[in-house]
Amino acid sequence: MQTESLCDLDDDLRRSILRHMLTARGVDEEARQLQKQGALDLWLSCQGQEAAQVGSVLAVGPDATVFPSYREHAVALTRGVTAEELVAQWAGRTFCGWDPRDRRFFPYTLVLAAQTLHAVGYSIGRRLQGLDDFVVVYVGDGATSEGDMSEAMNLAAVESASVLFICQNNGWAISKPAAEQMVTTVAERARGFGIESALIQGDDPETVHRQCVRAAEHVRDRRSPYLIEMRVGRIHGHSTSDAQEVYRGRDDIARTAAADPVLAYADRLTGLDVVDAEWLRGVESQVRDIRERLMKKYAS
Amino acid sequence: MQTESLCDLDDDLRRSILRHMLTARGVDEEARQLQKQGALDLWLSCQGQEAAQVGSVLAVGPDATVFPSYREHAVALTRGVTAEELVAQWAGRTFCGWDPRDRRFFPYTLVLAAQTLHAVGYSIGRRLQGLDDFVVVYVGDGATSEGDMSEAMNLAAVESASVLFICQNNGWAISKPAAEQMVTTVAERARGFGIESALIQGDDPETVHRQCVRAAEHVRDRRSPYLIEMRVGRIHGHSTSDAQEVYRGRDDIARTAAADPVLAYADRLTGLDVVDAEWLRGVESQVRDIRERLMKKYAS
Amino acid sequence: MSARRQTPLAETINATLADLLERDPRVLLVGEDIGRLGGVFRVTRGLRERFGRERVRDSLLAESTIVGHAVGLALSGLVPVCEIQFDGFTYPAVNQLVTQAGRMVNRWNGDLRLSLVVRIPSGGGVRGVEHHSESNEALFARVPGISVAYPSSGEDADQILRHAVGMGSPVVIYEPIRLYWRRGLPDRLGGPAVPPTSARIVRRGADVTVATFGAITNDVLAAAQALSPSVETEVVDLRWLAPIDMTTVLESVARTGRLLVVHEATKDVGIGAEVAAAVSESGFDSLKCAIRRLAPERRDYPPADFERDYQIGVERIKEEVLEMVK
Amino acid sequence: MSARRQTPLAETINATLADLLERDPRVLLVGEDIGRLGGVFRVTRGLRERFGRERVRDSLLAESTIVGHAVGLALSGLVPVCEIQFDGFTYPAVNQLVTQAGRMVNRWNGDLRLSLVVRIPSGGGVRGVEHHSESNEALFARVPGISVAYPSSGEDADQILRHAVGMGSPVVIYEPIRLYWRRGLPDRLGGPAVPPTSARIVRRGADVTVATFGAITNDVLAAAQALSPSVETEVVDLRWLAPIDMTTVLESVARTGRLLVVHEATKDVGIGAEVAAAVSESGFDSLKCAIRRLAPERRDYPPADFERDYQIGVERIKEEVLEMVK
Ligand SMILES: Cc1ncc(C[n+]2csc(CCOP(=O)(O)OP(=O)(O)O)c2C)c(N)n1
Ligand SMILES: Cc1ncc(C[n+]2csc(CCOP(=O)(O)OP(=O)(O)O)c2C)c(N)n1
Ligand SMILES: [Mg+2]
Ligand SMILES: [Mg+2]
Repeated sequence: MQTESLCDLDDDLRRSILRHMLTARGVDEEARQLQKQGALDLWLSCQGQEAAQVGSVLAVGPDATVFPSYREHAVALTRGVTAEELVAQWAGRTFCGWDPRDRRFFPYTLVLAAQTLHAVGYSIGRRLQGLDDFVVVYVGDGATSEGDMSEAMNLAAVESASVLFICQNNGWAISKPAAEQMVTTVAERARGFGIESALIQGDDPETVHRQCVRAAEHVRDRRSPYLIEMRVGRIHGHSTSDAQEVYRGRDDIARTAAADPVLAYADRLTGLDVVDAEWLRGVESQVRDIRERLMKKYAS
Repeated sequence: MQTESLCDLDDDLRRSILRHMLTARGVDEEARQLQKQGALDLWLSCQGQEAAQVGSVLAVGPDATVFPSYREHAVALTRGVTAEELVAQWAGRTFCGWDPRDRRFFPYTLVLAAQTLHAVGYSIGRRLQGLDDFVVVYVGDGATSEGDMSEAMNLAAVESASVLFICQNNGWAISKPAAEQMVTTVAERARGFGIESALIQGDDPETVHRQCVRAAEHVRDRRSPYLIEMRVGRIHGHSTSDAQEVYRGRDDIARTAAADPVLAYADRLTGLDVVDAEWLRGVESQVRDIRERLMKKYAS
Repeated sequence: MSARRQTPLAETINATLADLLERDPRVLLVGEDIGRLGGVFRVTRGLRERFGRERVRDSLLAESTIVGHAVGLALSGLVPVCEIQFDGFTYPAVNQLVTQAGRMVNRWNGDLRLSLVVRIPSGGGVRGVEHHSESNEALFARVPGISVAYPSSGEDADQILRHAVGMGSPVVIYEPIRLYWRRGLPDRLGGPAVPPTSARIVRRGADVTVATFGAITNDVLAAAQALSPSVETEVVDLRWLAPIDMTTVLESVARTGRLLVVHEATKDVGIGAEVAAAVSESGFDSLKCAIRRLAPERRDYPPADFERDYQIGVERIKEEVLEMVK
Repeated sequence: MSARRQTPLAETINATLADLLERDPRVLLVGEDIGRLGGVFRVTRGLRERFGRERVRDSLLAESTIVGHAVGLALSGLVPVCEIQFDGFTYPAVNQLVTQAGRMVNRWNGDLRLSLVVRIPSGGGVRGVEHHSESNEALFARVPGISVAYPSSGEDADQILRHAVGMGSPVVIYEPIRLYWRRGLPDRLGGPAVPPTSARIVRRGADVTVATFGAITNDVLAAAQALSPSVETEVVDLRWLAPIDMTTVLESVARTGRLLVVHEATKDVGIGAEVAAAVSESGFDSLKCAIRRLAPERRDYPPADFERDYQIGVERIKEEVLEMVK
């Protein structure tokens, strides 16, 4: 497992990362509220995965086309999908609330791992047309058991496709622990197919950013795939319909909540004087506005 | 790649191996003839793969249940499936000409890689019932690209199922070279899933036997899966409907024919005085009888 | 609409599964999240605690694995009862079901019992997100080696499950999600169907036959009740979609002279097509008017906000019946 | 039976594919063994040599990969024309076709053109081994987002392929294996269908309408010819199975008053069910007698030695038509 000391990110970027993390957290909180009030049918929280999501999507830059799974809300928001656009799907209004082309952020795919093959095909298709072929695809730990994931890794390896696979291993596929889903790691599995890979902790956005910058360089320079597996925490249940207390230990739930990457990063940047109370209040007020707009649109 | 010097097989076993290889070759030749005459609709020759097949099936012993793909004719015959039973399917008379339970050799599966999941499930089911759970499953190089193969490896690893995967890599999936089907080896891929593995040359039945004995011991002792990838040659086209000259180099075809494992082993045992001309004539005459019975049953 | 206080469907299925596990050591359950969690619909709750993790197995997240390895379990002599989490996630398992499970007995020249049941929660009406409201029963109904059932009540689910585990060939059972925990469903006529593979006349009536199945059966019953006594509707709950008990349907149409088929899946090449075609072939002379099918037109199940337009409601069933007796 | 010396179906498709590759740089072919080998039926032979391995792509041996990555190719603006090697090997691709390709345009709120064609050699009658003689067109015909065609002649295959690549939504095209290299097929009426998605009346007759498609169309034509002039059969080649051009069928039945549907796939919940049901709904008043379906009963396609009993031959078609006009 690779981790590194903090060194190379400038403070603007750090503040940007934190702002996106706080925004995602706020939107996620609001969505959970809205679901409780019956305004949304379902919500799959991304809480605990903000560092992994914001760090990775900022690292790959705005040009990479992103094929998400369905929990990449922080990626979506960072890419400019508005909160209203994001939750439209969970309010039962549409299958995709945003313009996928415009944001280079494609629709959520609810059939697990199906998007991995689309991503590889898209990259091959772009390369064949002489266009930028760098593609990022997100997948969960549980979804890697589906045949499509293995097929996509093999295809990417054989075609040397410019695809960065990002597996957010949050330790659970609904109630199934990742350790019972596989005996190795997704990163090792990728190497078995001939894809270079790294396994990292996904709770520090700077580590994530750095590793993803490097991974993206690998993909772009060598025009070959790469897989990053990020260990993240799932703070809430699988979805708002899921009571994780049924199958998950209290301690584990408490430990995950305590290791909240958003709070940790806010504390860290405060301690480093990269942000101060005023800056935080500013972001808080922006987030409050976003939440209010969201509530107004959906709670009515 | 692991190979070893000849040391531990006794001469009876060696003769038995050679006899089975010669029998398989004779039946395969006869089947090709019958197909030319229109008595069979199709034949998928196993010529070039006899060492791998006979060596492996003798190594795992008669109790292991075998889930074949569709080209394991030498395995079938060695397990006691008669030539007539074997070709019935290719004459369009049945989907399976033998008694699968009796021979512990299950029906051929023509949908690629589907049998890998059956094999793992069967082993798990036997273990749950407290029965001998050692299972062998054969698969081709091309078939490993199907999602089912990866799913089966992951399942076997997670359940620590007593399954020996045997991949006969004959270099081709119809017209697609194995090198374009994957960038690593099947053996490496297995390790990515947490399955120990070996890549060996499949042209010497004694190497095969030795490695498979060891692999079977691993499976039985540790009650965990193992994968052996065997490099073999495909002497003829994919099937009698396939003209391999269209896509395969003359040299490669000639080289494969020249490296015939059956001739090589007969020569070797002759050179070592393990067999002599009389013994060979005896086997030849037995094979002639088998071919005649086969011809009589199908050519009429 | 009369309504008894029934045991909800999910509870009945849970009890039936428990009883099957209890009586037959060969039975085991396999599916995503069915153990620790008790299933996303809580249909299997408590079973892992009671029967252990070996017999109530939280499977890997891979539907081809679930069915594919269940074929192996069945070959070894066990009786796996699999669960697919939602109808919309059945497709990765289609290859193993259609080309393997469904053909295995035949491949063994009939000398094999392959007892394998796949339970699939199905249907919409619960504001599901994409893929969570599907009805793909027609997909398997056309496959010769697979039997398909779609019970609409606890009593039927119980009978069908018990029968299915003993059939020696694969059975896919669809379970209507929106009935899992509903109480107060309309009353039905009579007791369990005889034989267990037959359709069931759940309401008698002389004017029109409505053949239906699944959750919508209750809407048909509600419509029938509302139309009575001016129009008396006979309601046939098909229960089995492959093979279909056409005898019961044809006998009913012989009495009423009119046939309406109602289902939740889209109309094209659906179960309604089969029933209508079979009656137009074998019951033509008893028909007083054109057969009708009432089912969603050819389009994807929409986002939840639009599912009311998509779903066939009680009103549309009433209108359709009234049109037919006009 | 009259017989011109026609270009075999496989050659026509080869020429059409070549022309499509020639005219439109976005078109590319993907499939197992289609390049080096030219396909197991030699339908794509010479195309790799002519257009290069980037445009005539020997895919990995994985059907989910073929269709799944083709969805990505199509999203990138290309027009992939995939080949599945045999109908029986379609199932691993069902998930990508049904839940992905078929729903993608809708998922993008209609703001997407997803041009993706899947060619599937289909049907029996050539003594194929297990899985090599299937006919699973009904599987996709019921899926809203997928169009399904089943041409039975070179002319139709050409027209349908050209139309399919421009539809902006996925199309599955079944190709009858046993016609690939056959010459001397019965003559047909008229020229290409207008519009390209319509059915085609390939023989005129006043007594009975036979709706059919695929290789068996030629058997129907042969039967019709043999029965003439005592019975005059009108033959409708459906050509498209989803959506079905029911207008042409209904107009024909309005003239003849009798409908027989013939197909090679098993009868249950098949295309014949849909056609029969639709006519029993909308053409009831013009029917002089019961509708009939002629198709194999619910059982697996058998080993080659038994396929004659399974296949519907010219004789059985004649008998069935004669029964109807009795
Ligand atoms: C093919 C398929 N099977 C089952 C499901 C139901 N399902 C939705 S999410 C989920 C768990 C996914 O776990 P993981 O991939 O780890 O992602 P996470 O939810 O933890 O982000 C399951 C089983 C599905 N959506 N698709
Ligand atoms: C699912 C599936 N797809 C395609 C085919 C057609 N097919 C039969 S054999 C074959 C090549 C298999 O190659 P490999 O696995 O290497 O085995 P080999 O024939 O070389 O022994 C193909 C493509 C099939 N049988 N099943
Ligand atoms: Mg997870
Ligand atoms: Mg091979």
